[in-house]
Amino acid sequence: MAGCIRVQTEAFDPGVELDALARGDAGAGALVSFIGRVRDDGAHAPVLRLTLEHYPGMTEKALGAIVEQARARWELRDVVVIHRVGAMEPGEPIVLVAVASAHRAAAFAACEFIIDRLKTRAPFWKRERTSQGDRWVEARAGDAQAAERWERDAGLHRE
Amino acid sequence: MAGCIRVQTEAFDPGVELDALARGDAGAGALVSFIGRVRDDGAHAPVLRLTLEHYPGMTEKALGAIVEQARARWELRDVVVIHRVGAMEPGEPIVLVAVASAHRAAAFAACEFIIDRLKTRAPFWKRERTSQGDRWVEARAGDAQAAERWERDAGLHRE
Amino acid sequence: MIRVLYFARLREEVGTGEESLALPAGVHTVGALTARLRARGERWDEALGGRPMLVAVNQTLSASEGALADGDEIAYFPPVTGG
Amino acid sequence: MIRVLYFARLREEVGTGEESLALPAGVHTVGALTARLRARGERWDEALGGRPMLVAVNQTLSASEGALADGDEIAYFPPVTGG
Repeated sequence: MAGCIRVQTEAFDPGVELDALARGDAGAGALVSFIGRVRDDGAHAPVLRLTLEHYPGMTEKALGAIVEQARARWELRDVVVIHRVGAMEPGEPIVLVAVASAHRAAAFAACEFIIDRLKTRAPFWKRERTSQGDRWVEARAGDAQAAERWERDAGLHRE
Repeated sequence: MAGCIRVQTEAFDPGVELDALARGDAGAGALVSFIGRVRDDGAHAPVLRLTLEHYPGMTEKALGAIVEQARARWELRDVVVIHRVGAMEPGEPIVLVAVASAHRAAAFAACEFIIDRLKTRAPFWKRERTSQGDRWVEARAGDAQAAERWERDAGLHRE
Repeated sequence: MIRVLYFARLREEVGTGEESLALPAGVHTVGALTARLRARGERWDEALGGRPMLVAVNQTLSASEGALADGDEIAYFPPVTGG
Repeated sequence: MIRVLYFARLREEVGTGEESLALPAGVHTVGALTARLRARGERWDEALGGRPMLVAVNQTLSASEGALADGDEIAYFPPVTGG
């Protein structure tokens, strides 16, 4: 079971998704979620709008592979990954990664693993519109480092 | 600012709380949450009901101290901790820890820190009702180990 | 006077949730108070001895060397199991 | 024939999102294809050279040594910035 993966232009409600996660599964005591919102980092002119481009087909394949890797590494009872594409406003959720497990250590590790890999392996690109024009968001060096950590920790995090 | 801490008998909706977290804060791009649900671990007779006893006064004080420690350690933009007391049914949320930050590494670390410390330092006690009678839930050795990790890592996780 | 509270399994075992008493002469630490309470009889000795137990003084966790003074609130309880 | 896709900043820089072409004779790897595309002119050379870039073959990330065959879908794009 690959879990639920959705790539969509429509807005989504993280609360509804979390409520549905592992619903009725009496063994799923620990739910960890990551929500990424359209952010204004204050480093440039205020962000008016964000547009997400992606690579249809590969996006779903890449997310599916990442979720499979997480499931191979930790005992997970449910996983949902939702990523928006297209245009969105500041403050709106872009991405939700939510993981249910019997134990919280596995849920935390798997959730962080999925978002770290998504940030370096899933083909999405952000374009910001500001009062000074449009610009492609540059990849952060920290994202590559965060993803590499999971390679180094391969032995440690297996549980 | 200590963040929002609530200890209550009423059920809560994690989705509503997450929606309100750091709402309108353009710099809060990363939200991490932990939800603990009434769990049936399958080790005993099925759990019919869970009752949470607590130490009024100390509970709020202990949670406030834990949130302060997290805020001293990571740059957080908002924190909410909600813990239910009294009687609840299998599958219902017991606890929500939600953290907003500019960066996901800080949000993940702070959220896990808060729930790990809560599990060893906040005065709550679970009593399970099963078809075979009532029993006090025993503390898990893993919880003490998870909490100790944050003492060891004090230098590493400061960011 | 001090206020002594008992929670969860300990409350059931000692048979009370709360009591007020004069700080006994010569008792200046958590450990000394615990010893006095255990000396009340077998039920108290078993409830407050043996198994892992936490103590809070004025709502802050305390070691058995923790100092006590008149007016303090002391709480005895099992390891916590919230979250 | 192979299908070559370009995304985001690279798509804007090369001026197209997609093209189909015959796999050039002697081109058996990602790196060899990239060299051929860069040789198309200054715009192509700049877009596909210099800055960090990722390549996917049949929707899986590939190193420049990755093998190519007729019918493949090759995509060029900048480091990803989703999430």
